[in-house]
Parts: sequence; C-alpha cells; structure tokens
Amino acid sequence: MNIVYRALRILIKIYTDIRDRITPGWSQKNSSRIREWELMAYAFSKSKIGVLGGFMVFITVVLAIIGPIISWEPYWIYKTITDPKLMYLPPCLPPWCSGRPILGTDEWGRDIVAMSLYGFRISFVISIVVVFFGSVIGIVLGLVSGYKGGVVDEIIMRLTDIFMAFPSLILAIAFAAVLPSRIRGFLGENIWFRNILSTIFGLRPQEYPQLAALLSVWIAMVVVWWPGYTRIIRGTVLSVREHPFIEAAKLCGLSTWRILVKHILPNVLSPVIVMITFDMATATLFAASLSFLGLGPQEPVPELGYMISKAGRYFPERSLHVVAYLGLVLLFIALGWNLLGDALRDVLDPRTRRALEFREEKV
Amino acid sequence: MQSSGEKVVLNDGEVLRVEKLEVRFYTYAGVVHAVSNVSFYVREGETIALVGETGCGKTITTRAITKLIESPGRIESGIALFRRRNGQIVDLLKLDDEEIRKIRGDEIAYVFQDPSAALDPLYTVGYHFIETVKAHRNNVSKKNIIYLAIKLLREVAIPSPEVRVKNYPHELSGGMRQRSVIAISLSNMPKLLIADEPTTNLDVTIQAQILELLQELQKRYGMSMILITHNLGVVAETANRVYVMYAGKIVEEGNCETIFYNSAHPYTQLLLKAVPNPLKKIEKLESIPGTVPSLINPPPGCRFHPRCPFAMDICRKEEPPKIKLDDNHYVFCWLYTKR
Amino acid sequence: MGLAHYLARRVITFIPTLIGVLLITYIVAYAIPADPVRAWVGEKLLNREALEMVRKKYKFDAPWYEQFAFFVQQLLTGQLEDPIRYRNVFSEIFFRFGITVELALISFLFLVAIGIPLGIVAAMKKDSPVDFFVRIFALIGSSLPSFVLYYFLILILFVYYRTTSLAGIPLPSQTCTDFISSLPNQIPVLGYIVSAIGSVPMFGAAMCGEGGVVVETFRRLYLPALALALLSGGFIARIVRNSILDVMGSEFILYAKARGLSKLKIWGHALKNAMIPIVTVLGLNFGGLLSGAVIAENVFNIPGIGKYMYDAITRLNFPVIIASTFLVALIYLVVNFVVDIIYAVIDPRIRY
Amino acid sequence: MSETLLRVENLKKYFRVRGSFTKKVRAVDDVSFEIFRGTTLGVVGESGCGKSTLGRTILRLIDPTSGRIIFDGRDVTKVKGKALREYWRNAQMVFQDPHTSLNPRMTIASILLEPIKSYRIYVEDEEKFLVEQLEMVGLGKEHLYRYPHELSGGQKQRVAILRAIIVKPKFVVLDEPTSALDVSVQAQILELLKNLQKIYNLTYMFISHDIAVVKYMSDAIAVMYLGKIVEIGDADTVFFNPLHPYTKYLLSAIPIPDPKMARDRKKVIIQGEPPSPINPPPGCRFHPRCPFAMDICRKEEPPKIEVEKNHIVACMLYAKK
Repeated sequence: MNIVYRALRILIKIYTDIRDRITPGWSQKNSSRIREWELMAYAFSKSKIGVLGGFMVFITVVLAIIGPIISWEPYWIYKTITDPKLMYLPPCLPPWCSGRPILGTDEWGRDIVAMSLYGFRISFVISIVVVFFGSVIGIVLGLVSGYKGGVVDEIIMRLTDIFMAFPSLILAIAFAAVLPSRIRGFLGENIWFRNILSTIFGLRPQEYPQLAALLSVWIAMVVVWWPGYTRIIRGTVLSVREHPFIEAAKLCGLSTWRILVKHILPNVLSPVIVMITFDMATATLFAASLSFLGLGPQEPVPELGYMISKAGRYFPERSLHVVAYLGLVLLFIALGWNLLGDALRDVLDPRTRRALEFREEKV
Repeated sequence: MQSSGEKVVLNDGEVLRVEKLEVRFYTYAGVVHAVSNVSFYVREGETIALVGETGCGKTITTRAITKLIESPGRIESGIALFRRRNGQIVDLLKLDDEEIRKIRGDEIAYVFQDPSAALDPLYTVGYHFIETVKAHRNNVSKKNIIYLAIKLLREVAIPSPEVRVKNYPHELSGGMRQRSVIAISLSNMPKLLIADEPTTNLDVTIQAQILELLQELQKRYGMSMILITHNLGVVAETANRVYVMYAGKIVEEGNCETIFYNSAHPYTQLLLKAVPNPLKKIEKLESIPGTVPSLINPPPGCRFHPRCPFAMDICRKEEPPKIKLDDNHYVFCWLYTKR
Repeated sequence: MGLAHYLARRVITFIPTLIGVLLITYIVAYAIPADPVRAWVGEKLLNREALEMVRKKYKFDAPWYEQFAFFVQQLLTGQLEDPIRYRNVFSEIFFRFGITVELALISFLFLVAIGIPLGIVAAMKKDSPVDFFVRIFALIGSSLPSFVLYYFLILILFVYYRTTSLAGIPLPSQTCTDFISSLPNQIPVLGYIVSAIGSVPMFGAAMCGEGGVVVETFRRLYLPALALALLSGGFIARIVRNSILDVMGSEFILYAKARGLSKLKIWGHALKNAMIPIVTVLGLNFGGLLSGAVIAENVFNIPGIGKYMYDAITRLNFPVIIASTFLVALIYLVVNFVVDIIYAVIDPRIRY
Repeated sequence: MSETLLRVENLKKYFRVRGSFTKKVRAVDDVSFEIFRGTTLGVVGESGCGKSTLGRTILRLIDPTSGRIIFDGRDVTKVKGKALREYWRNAQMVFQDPHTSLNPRMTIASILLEPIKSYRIYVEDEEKFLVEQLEMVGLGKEHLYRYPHELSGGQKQRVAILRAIIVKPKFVVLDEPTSALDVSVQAQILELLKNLQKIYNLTYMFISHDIAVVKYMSDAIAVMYLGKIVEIGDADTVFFNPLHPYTKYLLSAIPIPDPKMARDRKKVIIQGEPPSPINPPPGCRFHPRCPFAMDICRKEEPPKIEVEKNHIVACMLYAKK
C-alpha cells in the first residue's frame, strides 16, 4: 500500500465519520459510494503524473493561502529609490554573498522570491474565481439549453456562438481596458467591498485602483470563459437526456428542476471536474497574459505576468533571472493543474474503476 | 504451443479442424479465460452453428482462427488446420502475419454483426469491393471488379446494383448494408464464411431474407459456413451441426435435430426450455437460475455447476470429460460417465 | 444538390452570429465607457466646440439605436475613419492583416509538421516512450506562459546566434505593389481575387518573382511561428493520437483486417477517418492564429492585426477596435465555413 | 371480458423533420384500440414502425398531435400538472435497456425511493419496505445500497420493473423489456412480469419486435406497420388466423426453435424493406410490398374492418364490395 493511497483513505474515513455522526447509518447506506471513492483514490495513487500534479497543486494552494502572510518583504517599498544599486541583483548563494536575496531582486530592489509569494495568492484567487463563475454560468446555461431544447436552446447557442467568434484574448483585453474606470469609482465609494477585496488578494486597501484593475480582469475573463462550459455541458446533457432514466424520472413525477439537479447534473459532472482542473491552468496563464499586456494591476502590485513584462524591458542583460524564476513559478502552477487534470480524466472514467474493482476481487 | 501428444489430422471432406483452442485476455482487471479447450470441425459445404449467450466466447473463437485477436488478447495454444484451395493443409495459428493476411478475406471471409459499422463511411460500396479483391489479386482491373461487384450485389438481391456500387454506406438501409457486406465478403469466393450474428440487428422480415440468402449462396458456391448466434430459432432454421458454448467452453455438440430433440447437457436443455416457441402452447417458460460467471475467475470443475440443478460433488472439482453419446453427439458432463 | 444546400444553410446560421458580434462590439466600444469622445480626443482637445463636432459626427446626440444603425452603416460601407490618425481604418487593417496571414501560415506549417507525425507515431506505438513524450510535451506546452517561451527563444536564437531579426517586415518593391493593386482593373473578376491574395506581402513578392523577399520573410517570421507552434504542437499530437486510436478500435477497421487488407491500407482508412476531429482542431487553431497572436506580435514586434488591435484598445481608439474585431470575427466565421467545406469533402455523410 | 382500462382513439403523433416545414414523420398515424383491465396487449412491428412512440405518447412522455387517450374513464390527452402526475401515478413504464434506464449515480435504494417520495406514499420503515419489495422481484437486502453497475443485466431489469410497480400503478407499458437480455434471463423476466400481473391485477401493453415473446405474454395482439395498426385481435386469433398480408409475412419470418417445424413450414419471404415514414406511400402503406395489391390499395386508405368479434384488420381484401 502506498502513502498517497493511505492518506486519501484517511481523508475519506474522516469524511464518512462526520457524515455518520450527523446521520447514523450513513456509511452503511453509502458503502458502494465509499468503495467507489476508495477505488478512485487507489487509481489516482497509481498514477505517477497525477500524484506529482496533486503535490504541485497542493503546494500552489498552500502558498496561495499563506504566501502574503509569510512573505518577508512588503511589496510597497521601492528600495531602489534610496539605494539604486539594489536594482536587478543577480542570484547569489549565501556562502558567497550572504544577506542578499538568494534569487536576486527586481527593478525596485525587492526580493523576487518574496514578491512571488504575493503573486501566488493573486493568480490563484483570479483563476479560481474566474473558473468558478465561468463554470457556474456555463453549467446553468448548458443544462437549460441542452434539456429544454427548442427556442431557448437556439438563443443560448447563438449567444455562445457570438462570444466564441471573438478571439478570447482580444475580447478580454477590450473588457479589461474599458472596465477599470467604472470599477475604480465603485471601489472608491464602497470601502467595505474594497477591504474585503484587498484581504482576498493579500494586498493593501490603498491599492484600490489596482484592485479595480484586478476586478476588471475577473469580469473580462468570466465574460470570455462561460461559453466553453456551456458548449461542453450542453453536448453532454444532450446525450444524457436521451437515456431512459430521465423518462423514468418524469414518470416518477419529478419536476424539471429536480430532474436537472438530481439526474442530469451528477451525470455531467465528471467531464466538468476535469475541465475545471485544466482550466485552472489556462486561467492562471490567461490572467498573467492580460497583465503582461499591461491590462492588469500596475505598480506596486507584484502580479507575476506584470513583473515579467517589466523585467522583459531589461531582458536578457539584467533581468534574465527574474524572467526565468517568475516564468518557472507560472509553469509550476499551470503544470500542476494540468498534470492533475490529465490524471483525473483517467481516474474519473468509470471504466478504470470497473477494471480495478475486478482486480480487488481477485486479491 | 501444443502439448498433447496425439497428432491432429484433417479428415477427408473437412475444411477446418480446430483442436484445443485456448484464448486469454490479459486485462488490467485480470486474466480473462475467454476460450478454453475448444475443439470443433467444419465439413465441406456444411453449416455449423456456435450457440451461446453473450460473452460465452463464440465470437472470440472464430476470430482466433484467423488470428484477429488483438492485444490484450492472446492465443495461448491450439491447432487450426485448414485445407486451402490448392489442397495444401496449413495450421492457421502458425502462419505469420503476411501469410494469414492472404487467407483472410480470400479463403476465409467474415460477416459481422453490425452492418452499419462494418463499412468505412468515407468510401463507396464499390471501393470496398475493389480493396478486397486487390488485396488478394492485384492483377484484376478496377473495371472488372466493379462488374463483379454489380453481379454480386444483384445476387444478394439489391435493387439497381449499378447505382448502389457508387453509393456511400450511409445512403443504404440497414438490410441493404448487411447484404452489401455479404456480397463484399463473397467477392473472392471464400471456402469458409464466418457469419457472426449476421441478423441480430435486423428486423425479422429482413432477417428471414438474409438467412435465406445465405443458405442459397452457400449451396451455389459450395461454401462452408460457421454461423454464430444466440437465437435458437435461427439455428433450427439453418444449421447442420450445432456446438453449444457456455462460459468459454463447448458443452455439447451434435446434429441440429439431436441438439433440439435429444439434448443431453443440462444447460442445453434449460436453454431450449427458456425460449418460447410461438407454434406451441406454453404454460410456463423454464428459466436458468443465477447469472453467467466471470471468466476472470471461472468456477472450478464444470463451469455450469453453480447454476446446474443436477450438480454433484465431482462437478465442483473436476472438469467434465468429453463423452460420446452417439454418432456426432458429444457432451461434456459428469452425468453421462459410466461408473 | 446536397453540398450547396448544406453550405447555404451554414451561411444562413452565421448571420445572427454576425449581428450579435456587431452588437457586442458596439457595447464594448460605445456603451461601457462614460464618454468615448473624450477618450479619443484625449485631454489635449478640451475645446468644447470641437468635442461637440465630433459628437455630432458620430451621432452621440442621437438615441442608441440610431447610433447603432449609423455605426453599422459606416462599418459595412467601409467608411470608418481612424480618429487618431485620420486614415481609413480598413486600408490600414488590410495591410496588417496580410502580415498576420504570413505569420499564421508559417506557424501553421510548423504546427502540422510537428503535431501530425508525432501524433501518428504515438498512436502506432501506444504506451511507448514516444507516447509518453507526446503526453508530456502536450502538458508542458499548455502550461508554459507563452511570453516566457518567447523571451527565451529570442535569447537563444536572436541574442546568442543572430539567426533572425526583430525589426521591420520584408515587403515587395513599390512597383510590385502597384502592379498587384492594379490587377482588378486589368482582369475582371479573377483580378480581385489575385490582388487580394497578392496583398499578403509574401505572396505578392512571389507573384512578382521577388524571391529574396519571400526568403527574408521566412527568416524574419520563423521564430515567432515556431514558438507558437511549439505551444500547441503537443496538444495537436495528442488529438491526432487519440482520434487515430479511436478509429483503430472501430468495427470497420476490424472488418478491413478480416478482408485481408494490407497494413498500409488499414492505416489509410484509419487516417482518413481520424482527419475529421483533427481538421476541427486545426481549423480552430488556424482561426486563432489569423485573429492575431497578440502577445507574440507584441513581443516579436510584428505589426500584425493582433498588435494593431491591442494598440487600439489600449488607446481606446474605438473605430479601429470595432472594425478590427468585426473583421476578426468575420474571419473566424469564414474559417469555420472552410472547415465545414473540408468536412463535406472528407465525409460524404455531412453532405446530407 | 371485463371493463376497459385504456382506450385510445385516433391517436396521431407527427414529428417535424429538422430543416423542413412541410415534411413530417408520421410515427403514429390514426391508431385506435382498447385494453381491458388485467390483460396484456402485445404490440409487434419492425423497427421504425412507431410502436415505441405509441407507448410513449400514451404515457404522455410525448405530446400527441391529435386523438384522445382515455384512461380509467378520464380523458388524459391534455392533462397537465397535478392531473398528469396523478395519471403517471397509475401508468408506468419499463424500458428496453436496463443499463441506461437506471441512473448510474444513484443507489438502488434511492432509485426506488424516488417514486415513493414523489407520490407521497406513506411507508412506515423505508428499509424494511424496500427489502420486502426487492424480495418480491427476486432480489435481496444485499442489493439495496448497490449501484446499478454492480448488478447484472437481469437484476437491473428487475429493479427497473420494481420501480415501475412500486407505486402500485394500474397500467404498465413494457417497451421491449427483454430484448437487451440473454435468453436464459429473458425467461426469468417474462415469468416475473406474469407473476406480478397476477398479484396486482396489472394491465400491460407489451411492445416488442419478437413475436414469439409477444405471443407468449399477450391476450391480444396489435400488429403495426409504418405508424398504423394493420391488424388487431385476440392473440391466438391473430397468430393462427392472420388476415392482413403483412401479418402473414411477419409470422412466417419468425425463426422457430424447432428444426422439424422450421424446415417443414411453408415459408413466404417478403421482399423489400419498409419505406421511410417521412413519405409513406399513398393508400395502403403496405401496397408496394404486397403481392395482393389492387388498384384501390394504391389510392385509398383501407378501412378498419371487424372481420369477426374482436378481430379488426385494415385491408381492402376484406372490404365488402
């Protein structure tokens, strides 16, 4: 038995214990489901790619949560104003040059490792919010469109067609360019909202013009994100809808809403989960691209894409280490999600589980 | 590959003799013993039927003959002697890829269950004929193949065959597609036709047409035929001899009438009672309790013993021997051993 | 006539999409910003009268539907003017689009050359090291921040080895350009088509026999093209592999084997059938390339449509934004349409 | 015979063909019949003849184009909302493929509880009740919390049957309930259905393409061809004294599991295939394949003729001249 499997088993055990305490007999009634989870956990633990991806994602999430807290340098202090020599210090290991940031500094003389800790939080928050809203909107529209059919379907599909006719980056750039001025005014008036937002992003409330830019990146990305989900969900719903168990549910007198939630949604969820995992990577890179193009937050916010674009101006003579390190950070985040998604695609495939089940019987 | 000492020979008048065929699938889930110790033979011009329920190994048996089994499947052992057109006798399982390719589609042809999936949707019906003939006789001109195609399509009762050769598969109805597949399979005048559930997806009236057609073509060309089916009605209508399979093994073999009127194996008997005969008044259908076992861990001894009403102790432990009851009538069952 | 009927029906479904695209561009460009006129004219022109004039000119004093109608009319008649440069937007766009086409084509060549053979090999040798490599290549390709890859390719192939240049775009000589733009007057219908093709600098140069320009163009653009292709090459290879494996598992391949067809023939069947999903993905990809690789064009300093749009958006140059997004959406639809035609050619089932 | 439970009058269901305003698929075209309480009506026909659509239209899973459905004395053709639920409470369905008719994400218990909860049937001890019910269809407690994929095809079909009858309906449409199953399992399921019918005095509409099975299950048989019922009558009458040429062909085409009977039998094989229901031939729909076709068959629709009591045939051959 391997460690990953054991850890996942413990997690499942904790969950079932909690459920058992709430409703006695739960685990007995759901023994098949728990078994299925355990098989999934086993299949996952057997996938090297998946375990590696899971580990990377775990680190990403942990750093995103604690990053701004453990970061040892405030991002809002421009050190080079007092000491211009600190600008773009190259990487250097302690025995040779102690007291200097190991991986060097950026334009403002800030330790790039400390800055990237803020970056983890920002990019994680953006991608999770975008993927969450994008998928929720997409799922709802996709479910309705696929199940209802007829005029509703036609309208929703034309709408997704329209949004998909734009290159997503261009559309997002357009939204991200025109939105901030409005949002800035809004944030200026609603101090409580500004405070919440700054806490989420791990930034100071004073940065509200930058928060406005971040918020407009959110909105711009959500606008271009949902159609993909709608398409996929609709396609899956169309095939699930043909299954007689939907007709059987109608005959059981269930309402349309209950059929959608209880019978269709659970059956389209697996491809959605895989897609969400992959999209966490895509959204991370997309957001970084927007800020790389200067449409996200500006100084002093240490957003990864923006920092790379700044360093790009001195590339490669002075800033090779900055571009390389921050590029690796982005690669790390995106690769983690992609590896995880690639493994989940296999793990969530019922065929894999069936096969494992047979094997278990043999053992 | 072959362990048993006795020599297998192809008797006069036999086209194919398969002896002790063993096929396993090495899946993620475990080793599937799909076909175990299967032996049968086919005479010139006769139709044998392999009968059995889903997953009993009848399809895999016939695919193994021409080595159409793919990874994770593997032919473990066995002999398949085949008399070629030129009189030469070969063991099909020992041929290399190129030699077996030359026999497939030329001397041994297949018709599969699903006619809508058997034809490549991107090519016309005529192109399938051209390919099939060219794969074996490269010197025939395309024009002549199309003539042949039209002739064969006419023989399988397709109206206006001149038009149909130019059609794509999706432009034909299900029945017509199956006729086309049969015609394509016949395009090299095979000695042996293997029809794998050729009518399962078709309507009864079309099924009747296709069965009649197959019988007629068989007579005309003197082909031998292996018919795979789960439909006992189809067996009764067409087969000369019958092999009943259960869970990867043959349980009984005999002439068609022997199997229907004097069946010996409990499985065959129960199976016959489970099928309603519309011409008879039936009060109650007999049913076989339980379900087909998994072939990953097949039951020890006789594979039917968990569902058999007459199961004895020995059935649970030892494999039943092949017992001769009559000419051409063999059964694998402990009930018939003399003690 | 099945094919014509089918294609006509597809064209009709594009119309509502196009109208929707117009509406959305209108909303982005006019409705969201508080005062587009102020945004265009900038802070330097605070003259009230001038502002009013511009406002009148673009019908900002009229209700929104009149504005919209005016805007559509201007767009469709090609009269839109760049309010910053005082030039006709369309002639500017066409020039830049030609460059984007060059980049897209070269990149597409790389993509096909990388993706398809890799995919085929991975499918032939399933679960082999090659297959694993393709999987990893695809995953890394889709995880790499594109701009970082661009920087490092520049570092290696430009800074260290000087195999390419990052300035300017090779263009055919003036006489050649004049010749091509005069073509519609010389040959009636065909002339327009040839002239349109010739407006892509590389093609124009080839038509006039200026081979040096073509070679120069390749030298100038191969780096961004390769970079773009590297990012999605693995992904394409994965798609190719999966669709081939799907087809290889199908019944008609088994039947082809049962008919005794040779390995080569069987692969022929598999490849042709696998083309259908591959064409979709390649088509989408090409459509994406044609609509301008914004980041690549910015980093590699290529004056294509993507960079033009990006500049316009950041300067809030709305007429340019509108015209170019409209054009790009139109191209997307055209590419879709071409993919449909290719489908219909490959797959006889579609024609009905 | 006893009273009528279901009466269908001139039921029609036309589907629009995608991309066309004028073309229509006449899936069910002017169908009338009645089913008596506690009996089984078998509906046979080849694929595409509209037998499945007929079953779904009667259950209002598809809305009929015209005609009337009278169930238990009430017109249910257009009922909605509560009344429709009330109808469904009494009229259920069992589907062809048990692999797709049970939601793969729900346990057997939750599948079976769904109709009970939805129709607010009071059950003292849910688990005990479900186990009793499962035992009645030959399953047991050990299946209660399983997922469908952990059951065999036959077991799944038992669950599907139980889901249909657990609310004690009066009428069940059985849409090819055994055609996805193996022969040995088919017999088990058919026996189960017969037993349940006896216990609960159920009324069945048994749809199948397998005439042998229909014959075994039914009291009356309706033969469908291209959306129309061409012949209807008592099972034995239709089977041993078929009148419509199509019925005759259909019967002669069934393979008989008895070599002597099969080979001695005079076989008449009908040529050609059913035409598309989009453009059905004018007049009698069977005339292009019918060897007895007369001029009038090509022009006029055949009337429904009651040749003897409870035996109706739609064929010009039996029209009084």
